Formats: sequence, C-alpha cells, structure tokens
Amino acid sequence: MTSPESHHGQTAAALAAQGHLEGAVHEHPTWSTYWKVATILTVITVAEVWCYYVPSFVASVWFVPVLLALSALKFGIVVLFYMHLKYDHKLFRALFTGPLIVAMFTIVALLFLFGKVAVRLGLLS
Amino acid sequence: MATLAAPAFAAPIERSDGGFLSWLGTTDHKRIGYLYLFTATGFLLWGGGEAMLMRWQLRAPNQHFLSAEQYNQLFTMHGTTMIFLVVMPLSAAFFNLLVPLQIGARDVAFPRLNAFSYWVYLLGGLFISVPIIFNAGPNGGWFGYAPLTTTTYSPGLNIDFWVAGLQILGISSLAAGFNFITTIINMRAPGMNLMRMPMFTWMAFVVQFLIVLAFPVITIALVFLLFDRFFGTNFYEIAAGADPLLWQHLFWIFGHPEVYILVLPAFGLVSEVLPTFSQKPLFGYPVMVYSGILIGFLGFGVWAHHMFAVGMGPIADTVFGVTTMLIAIPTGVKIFNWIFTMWGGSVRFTTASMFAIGLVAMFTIGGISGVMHSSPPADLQQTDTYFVVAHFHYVLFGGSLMGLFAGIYYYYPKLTGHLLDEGLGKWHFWLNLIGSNLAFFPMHFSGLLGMPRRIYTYDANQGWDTFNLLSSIGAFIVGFATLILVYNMLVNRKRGRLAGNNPWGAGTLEWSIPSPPPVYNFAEIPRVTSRYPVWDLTAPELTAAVPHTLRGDEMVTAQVGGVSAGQMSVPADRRPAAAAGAGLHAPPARVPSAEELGIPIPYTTTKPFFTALGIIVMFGGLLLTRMENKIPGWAVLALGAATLVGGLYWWLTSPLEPEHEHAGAHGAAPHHAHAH
Amino acid sequence: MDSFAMPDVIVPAAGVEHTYTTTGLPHRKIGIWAFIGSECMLFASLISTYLIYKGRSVVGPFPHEAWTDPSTGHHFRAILNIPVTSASTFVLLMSSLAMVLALAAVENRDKPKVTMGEKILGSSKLWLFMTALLGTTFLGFQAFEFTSFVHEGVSIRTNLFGSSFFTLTGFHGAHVTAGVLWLCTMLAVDFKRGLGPKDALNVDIMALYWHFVDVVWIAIFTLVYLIR
Amino acid sequence: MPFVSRPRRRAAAALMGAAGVAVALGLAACGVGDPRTYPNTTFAPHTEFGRDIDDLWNLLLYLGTAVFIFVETLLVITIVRFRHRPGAPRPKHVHGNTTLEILWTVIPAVVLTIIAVPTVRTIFRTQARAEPNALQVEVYGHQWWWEFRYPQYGVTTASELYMPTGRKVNFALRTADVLHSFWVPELGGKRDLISNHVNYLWWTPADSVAETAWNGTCNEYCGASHANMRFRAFVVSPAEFERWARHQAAPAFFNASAAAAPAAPAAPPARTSFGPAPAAGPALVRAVANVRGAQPGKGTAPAPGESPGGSPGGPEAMQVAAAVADTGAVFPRDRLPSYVIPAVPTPAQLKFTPGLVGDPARGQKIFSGGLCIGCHTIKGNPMAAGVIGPNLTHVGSRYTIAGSLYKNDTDHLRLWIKNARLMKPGVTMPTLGMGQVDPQTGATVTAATGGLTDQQIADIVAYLQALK
Repeated sequence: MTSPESHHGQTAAALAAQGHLEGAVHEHPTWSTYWKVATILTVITVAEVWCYYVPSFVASVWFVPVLLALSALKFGIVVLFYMHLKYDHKLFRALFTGPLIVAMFTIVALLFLFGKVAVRLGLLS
Repeated sequence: MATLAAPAFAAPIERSDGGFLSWLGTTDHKRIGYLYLFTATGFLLWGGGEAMLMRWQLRAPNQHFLSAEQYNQLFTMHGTTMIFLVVMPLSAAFFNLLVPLQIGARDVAFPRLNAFSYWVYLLGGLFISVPIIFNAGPNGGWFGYAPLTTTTYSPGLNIDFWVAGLQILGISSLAAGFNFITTIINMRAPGMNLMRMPMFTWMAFVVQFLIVLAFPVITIALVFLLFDRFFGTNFYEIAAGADPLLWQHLFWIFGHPEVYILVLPAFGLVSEVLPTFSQKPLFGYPVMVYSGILIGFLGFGVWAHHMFAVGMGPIADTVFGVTTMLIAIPTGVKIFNWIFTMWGGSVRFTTASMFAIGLVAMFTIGGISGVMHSSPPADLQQTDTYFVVAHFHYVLFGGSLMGLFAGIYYYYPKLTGHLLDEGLGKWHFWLNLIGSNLAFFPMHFSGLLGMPRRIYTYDANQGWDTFNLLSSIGAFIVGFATLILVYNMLVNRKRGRLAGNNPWGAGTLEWSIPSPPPVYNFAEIPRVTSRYPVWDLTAPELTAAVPHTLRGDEMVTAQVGGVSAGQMSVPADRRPAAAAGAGLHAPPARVPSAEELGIPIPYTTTKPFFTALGIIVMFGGLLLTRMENKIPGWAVLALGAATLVGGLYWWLTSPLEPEHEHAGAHGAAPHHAHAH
Repeated sequence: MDSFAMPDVIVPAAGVEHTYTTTGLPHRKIGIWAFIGSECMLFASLISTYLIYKGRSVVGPFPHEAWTDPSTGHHFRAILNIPVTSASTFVLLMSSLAMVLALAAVENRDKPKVTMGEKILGSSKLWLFMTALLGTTFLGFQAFEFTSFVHEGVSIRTNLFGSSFFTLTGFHGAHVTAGVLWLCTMLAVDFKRGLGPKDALNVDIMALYWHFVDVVWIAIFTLVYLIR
Repeated sequence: MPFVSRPRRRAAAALMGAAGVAVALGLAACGVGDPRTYPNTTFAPHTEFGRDIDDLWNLLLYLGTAVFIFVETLLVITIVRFRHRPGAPRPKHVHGNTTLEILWTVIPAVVLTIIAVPTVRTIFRTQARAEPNALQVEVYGHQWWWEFRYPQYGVTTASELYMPTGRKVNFALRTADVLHSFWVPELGGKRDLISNHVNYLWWTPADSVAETAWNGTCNEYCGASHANMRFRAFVVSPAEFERWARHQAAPAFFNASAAAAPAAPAAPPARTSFGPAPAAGPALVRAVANVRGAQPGKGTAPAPGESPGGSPGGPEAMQVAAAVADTGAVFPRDRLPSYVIPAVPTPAQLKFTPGLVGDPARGQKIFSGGLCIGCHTIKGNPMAAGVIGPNLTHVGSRYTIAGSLYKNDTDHLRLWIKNARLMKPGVTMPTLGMGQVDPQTGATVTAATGGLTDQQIADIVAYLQALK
C-alpha cells in the first residue's frame, strides 16, 4: 500500500477534481478580528440597554424594530465570525440557515395565529 | 481489472456467530437494521392486535366487548404504536440497512450512536406499550390534546407513560436523524453526487431533516406537559389563562412533518422497486428529488389544517388551506412519475412490485381525500369523523405500510441472503389489498354519514351498521394477511432460497455486493459513475442515455491489502430477466473477512445499550415520584442518571474501532471521525 | 484484467481508503451543525411560547409592570432586573470571545510565541479557563436572578409568565451548564496532556455549541428582557 | 401459454376488482343522501351553511372522482400493457420527459385553483359576522353532555336543542372543562369548543324542514364517555319555537296540588337571568339554602297557572306554561324519527325492583334534601341550584337523558339515578342506589354515603317526570 501521505494527496486530488473542496477554504480570522468583534458586540449591547432606558423611545413605534434589528445584528456577527460561518464550508451555512429560516417562520406564524385569534373574536362578538 | 468487492454468489453469512451479547453490543448498521425490522414487526402485530380488538367492538352497534376505558387506551396506543413503534422504526430499519449500502459506505457515521438509537427505541417502545396490559395505558389519544391530558382531567399514570414514552422515543429519532444526515452528506462514495443518490437515500435524507426539525417542537410541547403534570407549571392550566391551542399548534408543527416522516421512506422504497421491476430507470429523477424536498419543506407550512374546526379565523384558514392544496402538486408529480416509470417498461409482478403498484393505487385515494379536506369549509363536515380515519389509513396503510412491505419483500434477500416465499407473498398482497380496502373504504361513508372518530360504541339506527361490519371484516382479513407476512419472514429467514448478489436484476449499488453483505460492505470503496451503476455493467448499451461518467476514466488499483478478494463471474443466467424470482443456488464461495482485508471494524460494545437503559430508568424514576413516598422515585431517577452519565463517559472515552493500519493518517487527517 | 467479458462489480475508487469522507469535512462537525439546526427549533418553540403567553397571565407579578394583588393588597414591582441581566449578557458575550481565543490558541499551539502578548493569547488553558469562568459567572447571575424572583413572588408555578420564563431561561441555563461541564473536561485534558492542533476539531465543536448558546441568549435578552 | 396467461389473469382480476369497487361505490353513493336510511348524512344539508359546504363537497367529489378514475385507469393500462413478456427485449431507458412533467405539474395546479377559489369565498362567507337579531344560543360542553342556553329567552336546557326554521341561529360555543366539538351533520360543519376561547357558528334551518329532529355529536375526543356525548337537535316552526321557549323559561312544577311542596318559589328572580352561572357554584347553593331558612313557612304549593314570580314572558308565559304542561309545548312525540330514540341497552346487571310506584311530592322532598341539589338546578325549586350537572327544569319534557344516551322514561331514569356510573362510564353523577357498587371507586353505596332505596328513587323519578 502507498504511504499515508501519498494516499492523502491522492484523495485530495481526486476530491479536487470533483470540485468537492470548493468553498472549503479555511482562512481563519485573526485575533484582532475577534477583539474587534467583541467590541462591536459590547457597543450594540450597550445601545440596546440604553434604548430600554429612554422612555420616549420605548413609547415610539421604532422601539421594537430597532431592538430586533440590533439583536439580529449581534446574532449574525457571532454566527459569522465566532462560529466562523463566514469562513467555513458552505455546507455548514446551509445546515444552519435552513433550520433557522424554518424556526423564524414558525415563530412568526405562531405569533400571527395567536394574535389573530383575539382580533377575530373582536370582530365577531 | 482485479479488485473485487466479493464473489457474486457467496454463501450467506449465517448470523449464528456471537450469540446474544453480540446483538446487544452490535454496531453494525445491517444488524441494527435487522433488529429494527424484527422489533417493528413485533410491534406491528401488537398494534394490529389493538386494531382487531377495536374492530371487534365496533362490528355492530351498542357492543360491550370492551369498556370505554379499554377502548380509549386501545385507540390511543394503536395510533402511538403504529406511528412511533411501527412505521418510523420500519423506515429506520431500511435507513440502517440501505443508506450505507446505497451510498457505498462501510457503516453509518456514528455506529455507536446508531446502536443507541435502536436501544432507546426498543426500551422506550416497551415503556409506552406495556402499561396497557395492566389497564394503565395512555388514554388521551395519540395527539394528547390539553387540557384533557393535564392532571385535572387525567390524574392517573396513563398519560405519564405516554409523555415520558414519547420523550424517550424522540431521543431515539433525533439521534438517528443527526447520524443519517452526517452519513448521507459525508460518506457517499466518490462519484456518488447528490443527483446520483438512489431515491430511497434521497427520501431518507429529506426525512432526517424533517425529524431533526420537527421533533424538538414536540419535545418542548411534551416538556410543558411533563412540567405541568410533575411540577405544577401552568402551560396548559386553564384556570391560569392557558390556551389549549398552544398544545395543538406545537403538536401539529411536529405532527404534520411527521406524516411525511412516515410516508416519504415508503415513497423512496417504491422508487427503488418500480424501476427494477420495470427494467427502466426512474422516470423524471430530478423532479422526483425536488418534489420530495418540496413536500418536506411545505410540510412545515401546513400544520394548522388539522385545526380548521378550532376557529382560527378566515385568514389563517385560507393560508393553511391553500398551502395544503399546494402540497398535492409535488405528491401528484410523484404518482405520475411512478406510473411513467412503468410505462414502456417490462413490468414483472413479484410481490415487491405488486405492493409498490398497490401503494401507487392506494395512496392516490388517500391523496384525493386529502385534497377534499384541504378545503376548510368542507373539512368542517369531515374532520374528526371516520372520513378522516379512512383518509389517513389510505395514506399510512395504503401508502407507508404497503411501501414498507414492498421494501421488505425486495430487500429481505439483501438483509438475510434468503428470498421470501413469493407464493405466500402473493397471498399476503391480495389479502392485504382486499382487506385494507374492505376495512378502510367504507369508513369514507360512515364518516360522511355522521360517525365521529374515537367512539367506543355507537347507537343502532344511525345508518352506520353495514359500513362498520364491512370495516371489521376487512380489518380481520388484513390481520390474517399480516400473520402470513410474519410467518414468511420467520420461516425464510434462514431457510429461504438463496438470493445471490442481485436476485431482481436491480441497478443500484447495494446489489453489487453479496447478500447478506459482509460486515465491511465494500472491500474497496466503489467509484460511482451513474444512478444505476450495476446496470451500467450489465446493460451498458441501454444506459447510454443515463447521465454518468464513463467507466475506465479512473485509475484502477490492484489488490486489496494484498489479498485476493475473490472472483468475478457473470453467469449467463444472471441477466436480470432470467433471474427474476428464481432463487439462485450458488456454489459456496468464501467472503474474505475484514481482518484479511485489513478493514477496521467497530468494536462490539454494550455502552450504548446501558446509556439507553439509563434514560429509561430515569423516566421510570420520574414516574415513581408520583407515589406518596417520593424517595424511591428520586433514588431510581438518580440511578438512571448515573447509568446514563457513566455509560456516556465510557462510550465517549473508548475508541470506536481498532487503530487503522495507517494510524499515521489520523494525525494528518484530523477530520476522521474517530470517536462515536 | 481477467478473462470475463462482463465485470461483475463496481469499479473501486482509486486510493480511497477507510477514512474517506465525501466533503473532506469531519463527521462530527457536520453532526454538531445539524444538532445546532435542530436546537434552533427547540428554542423557537420555547421563545414562541413565552411570547404567546406574554400578557396572558391572569395574576401577577408581571415582568415589566408593577402589580398589586387584589386579594392581599400586596404590591409587587416589575420582576425583570435589566441591569443585572445586562451584566450577565455582557459576561456571556465575553465568554464567546474567550472561547474563540481558546480555539485559536489550540490551533496555533505549535507556532512560536515571542512576546508576552503572544504568550497570553496563545495560552489555551487560560482562555478555556476564562470561558468556563465567565460561563459559571453567567450561571451565578442566573441563580441570583431565579432566587430573587422566587423571593419576590414569582416561581415556575405562579402564573403563565413564571412557567414560560423559568422554562425558557432554565433550558438555556441547562445548556450553559452542559457547556461549562464540557469546558471543564476539555480543560482537564489540556492540563493532563496539552491540547494541540489534532484536538482542534474537538475544541471547535465545543466552541460551536458554546457560541450557539450565546446567540440564543442574544435573542432571549432582547425578546424577553428588553422588549416590553 | 401458461406463462403469458398468468399476468393477464391477474390484470383481469385487478380490473374486475376495480370495477367491483366502482359499482359498490356507485350503489352506496345513490343512497347516502337519503336521511331515512342515513339519518346523519352530510349529503342532504338543511341550512345555508350546510349547502355552502355541500356545494364545495360536490365540486371536490366530482373532481376527485375524475382524478381517481383517470389515475387508476392509467395505472391499470400501464401494468397490463407493459407487463413482462418472456423473450421481449429489455426496455429502452427513458429518463424523463420535460413536457409531460410540466403538464402534470400544471394540470393539478389548475384543478387545485378551481377548488381554491370557491373554497376561499366560502371561508369568508361562512365565517362572516352573524346578524345581530339572530337567535342566540350559548352552547356549553361538559364531560359528557351538552348545555344550551337561550339568553334572549332565559332558557337553560340540556341535551336537547330547539331551533326555529327560517331564523338565523348564532351559536356561541364554550366549554366547561376539556375540548369538545359541536356537530349536527345534517345542518352544517362542526366547530370545536376550546377552553378560554369562545367560538362562533351560525346557520339558518331551512323553512322546508319544519318539525323534524336530528342527532348531534361531540367530535373532539373528550375522555371516557366521549362516545356517549350526544344531543338532539329539533327544528320546529317559529310559532312552536316561541311556545317551547316560553314554556321552558317558566318555572317548572309538578301538577300535584295535594302535595305539600316545601319550597315555593318565594323569591324568584325578577328576571330570569342565566348569567355566568358556572362561576357562582357552591356559593349559589348556599344562598338558596339561606333563602329557605329565612322563609320556612311559605310552603303552599301554587296551583297551576298561579305561580308567582316573573319570567321574560311575564304572566302570559305562565299561562302558556300551565297550558303546555299537558298539551306539551315540545316536539310532538308521535313525529319523533326513530333514529333520535336511543336504542342503547342498559347494563344487564343493573336491576330495579318491579312494581314500585313513585310519589312526586315525596320525590321532591328527597330531591331537595339530598345530594341532587348540589349539582342540579330546577327553576321552580329554589333548593335546587347546583350548576355541575344538567339543568333539570322541565326535564320531564325532554325525550332523552344522560347526554341523549338513554330514553327519558321511567325505567331508564330509575336505573340512571340508581347507578349512573354503570350506565355511562366516567360520569360525575354519583352512584346512588343503596347497595350499588360505584364502578369508579369500587365503594359500596350505603345510607351514610347518601344511598337511596329503590322506592326513594322511584319517588324522585316521579317528581322529575312531573316537571313537564
């Protein structure tokens, strides 16, 4: 049998020939990226809590959308940088975003269904 | 050309080696598939027996063969058993047996996790099934609607067994789901592109995603119910302002994908059987793939069609009605593609193909009645009547089970090396077809003529007597037919005619290796050139139009670990048409062992079994805490937790298989899945 | 090539051995991502339930509003403690930072480290420890929160808010606890034999789990605590 | 050649089988709209709601049958025509046909659109708000019986629903315990009763159906006796309905002036209100008991027609009540369809002493002094104000008891009181017959637990039957 090295090499070659390694580029973010991300996350968190303590903002129509957007931003940053989805194989992106979409859809649908019940009863009674 | 997987007509490996402990500790996907198959068949008899008792009660009005309580436990357990302990595990049997063989792998990605799934299933199945013997069986329906299932209305242990049992079974399905997702993504042989995967593997792939996305939802719904029952939370407590629709929505967010979890594997099996017995590739393969994915995806957007009568309002009714109708389109596409697979073919009527054709015919009826209650106003006259019972029995019996029966007749020789008896098989098929139609077709009428579901008795003079009598007669015919199947399976397990590698002249990868396959499946990982690689070899002139890379574009290395793996031989009578249905008695030839070939095989280990046992003991302890004296309960719970943690620790810290002969490769390739 | 006209078996793939994987990716990393996808649905169900039951409790206390019990006259203030939770949120975010640094340190163990900064950043033991410590701190905050809530009159049995709140945050807390135990095991291995690039996969999988638990908290913090 | 004939025989058998199914289907289909044979049929709707659904159903049935015949025929043709013939060449490998595949995607889509459009229109039409002047009926589901309240008439009754023809009936559906589902197949689609929700459903019984009765059922599994949770729906002319309602609204007395009724309706409510009674519960029982304690002397039984107190109809209603006590302001017995008369047998082991004659006056005393009043209300008997069980005002005017499980006659009523739990599994109504074994608890009923002798039961039955 051939040596492990050449085996590995052959396998990789065979894979590359089929385009399997496409998207599997494994460039890692650097330490400084991690620190920058942490700073951004902290800033966003501070902004969120600050929003909470501004009564006029809490009362405005923007309160909920802004908070949702900020938390989605944080969510995305952690997933992309700390969980390396930005750099990792596209397969992982698919494995995560697919279920995430179904989950978000389910939450939204459920909230619609339960909110809707109250409205409908109001119409009918 | 020298390297061979194995000789064509190896003598079947008789599974006498190792005895009980080898089964308890097996991590071989084929053996686990075997265990799944026979356990699920046992539960099929159990759940079928429950149906027989119910049909005896309902054969005529105002019968008292069963009490209300007994009947309610029976219909609850009939549903629970058939869904969670029969159809899902029968599908799991085929996932286990077939997925690695069809994609050219030596096992699943996590063999021990696979064993764990099976043991959790077996023990959880016993946990949930046995109480009915003691008249303490679950009695809230398989759907378990709150608040009936809360302690206010169901104070006994009945519902506790159900809640805990379903949690346990969910663990089994989820573990298997992660396992097969990884297996199918990552263990396909070179050349096995996604669009070359056999349709069964494709449907299995879709189903695993449905499982891992749907089961967490029922897990949470059950956790709420468990907390309500054991810790006094308020999730379904009406006085606290709870909304019973929360349970219904969570349940059906799981429950509808579950329907596709039950039926897609059968679709996959039929998509294997029909091409083989038509001697023609599956018609419209890409469309079949996309329709399967679409069914799975849309399956998450239709759940509330189980709830058209709860008063969701016109907008929700409209949305869910329309999405439900949409799902009929990919389903219809599948039906037509199956028919056109046979069109222009050379259709041989073996038991397997007859069951597959039976699925096409019966599922069509279930699909049409499904469209009938996708229309919410029409559904208001149909829901919770026997019309719905008729509908889902056409889907789950005429669909899932007939597909799985087709799979059993088709793949039993691959699993055991022995063919099932075709004569008995045809008795089974015809009795099954006649019996199931006699049982389920009249239910359309009894339902639309006003008979509610889940009633243990009905009054005379309601116009339901004849239909119920017909249903009962049909049910007993089906029961008898099922006994024929089980007899056939048991008798021919070791004594049936020898199958040979490819008794049906099929085209997919699993038929290129001996039956039963050697423990390592493939002596060398094969290179796949098309959707029907075996047909590429046996009838290259016919497969020219199949999208595939040409054979011979690949360097062919010589020996397997320096061992001659056997001889190639293609007897003239091995051409599929001639071989059909004829058991081929082959001269015994030796299949080289894994050691000879230098293939590492996972150790036999009972750690997954004990880990699974720990989970069951934990839930048993939880139920014991309902006693006056809570100490024994908590003690048993702690014992179970200790077994679980200990089992897991030893499992995760012990190696899966002997170090590979190229141990050095591990360091170089850290991605090799070594643990599990 | 032998003498038979028609080959019997599929052509084996050249040079493909036992450790072959289709994508070149490790099994377990695919497995953990599938698991994380599944967990999305788990927490989606929990979060949906909390939001559906928000404002439906028939008795207080309530998360964001004060409440006076009409039968006893007892006054309850709004239950949620935003400053404390903001702090614990920050702690969990920082634990994610420590986690990525730990992974980087494991992956780069064999790289030469010269400066003090490089040595600190390259210490997997330090960052694993920090992650576990911050995780434990988060759990401490949660224990404080739970006990003070119970003290103030909300338990898991009190009302729909109590049931859904404690179950949601409790499930999250259980995930953090499992993560801390995992981290401690990994730390023990690090102390025993040192973690290097060949362990990077194991640490990576643990890190993915840990970050996922963090992003779930990001959602919970906004949806449960901040949005009134 | 035997090898050829086998598949052909099988194909022929398959065709014969399919034809047989089709014939059976056709024969059965001819009769399913006939309510005489199939009294709970959904194919002969009698309301606009039912007709809307039936129109949709016909569309679904015709399209569904067409698809069924098309697909199954295609399937049979395929397997017959392309069956394996020995010696035939291997078939050509065809992988697909884009045109065909588009075709069988588009055609079902068109068919579904044909279904979807009327579906959506029907959804919005049938779920529109009911007219404000509709007859309001509040439906309460209980384990395992139905309570119907008519707030516009001050009527509360159980198991028997009366509706006038030609007037829209708006049901407000609530449950007192677990989920139920309200269904009269002949009238329209069902609607679930959901805890902490109120659901609505409306329909208008057509003019053409005056004076008939149908069966109703519970369709959501609700526990042990789910199968026994039935009711009767009577459709009568508007005039008859008014008579019935006024009669039901009036207090109920038995026609026995000689009997010293201990509790005259001394303080009847000024307006017969059937407000949120379930919440009142035991407090109401106590209140009634106090009333009796405060007015011990007023024991004169009012003569028929003289009953004091008010009802929505005032004195006029009282006269009606008096009149109908004998004439029966209820659905005429001789016109009852056979299918609404329960044929449920009583448990064989449950026997009643033959030959006993009940005394309604004694029965009223036993009723008013026993366990009965803890659960049952009788307007006209201020002692009886329980709200757990069915309202028994005018129970004598009903045709069925126990969730329409049994006929409301002397024999069934006696056995019911003697051991209800043996007659209907799981019920709250306790086993009361002396010496009877309670099937739920296994305990034997004694005097200490409130057991009743057969004579006492006969008396109670006489009293209840007098409450026409």
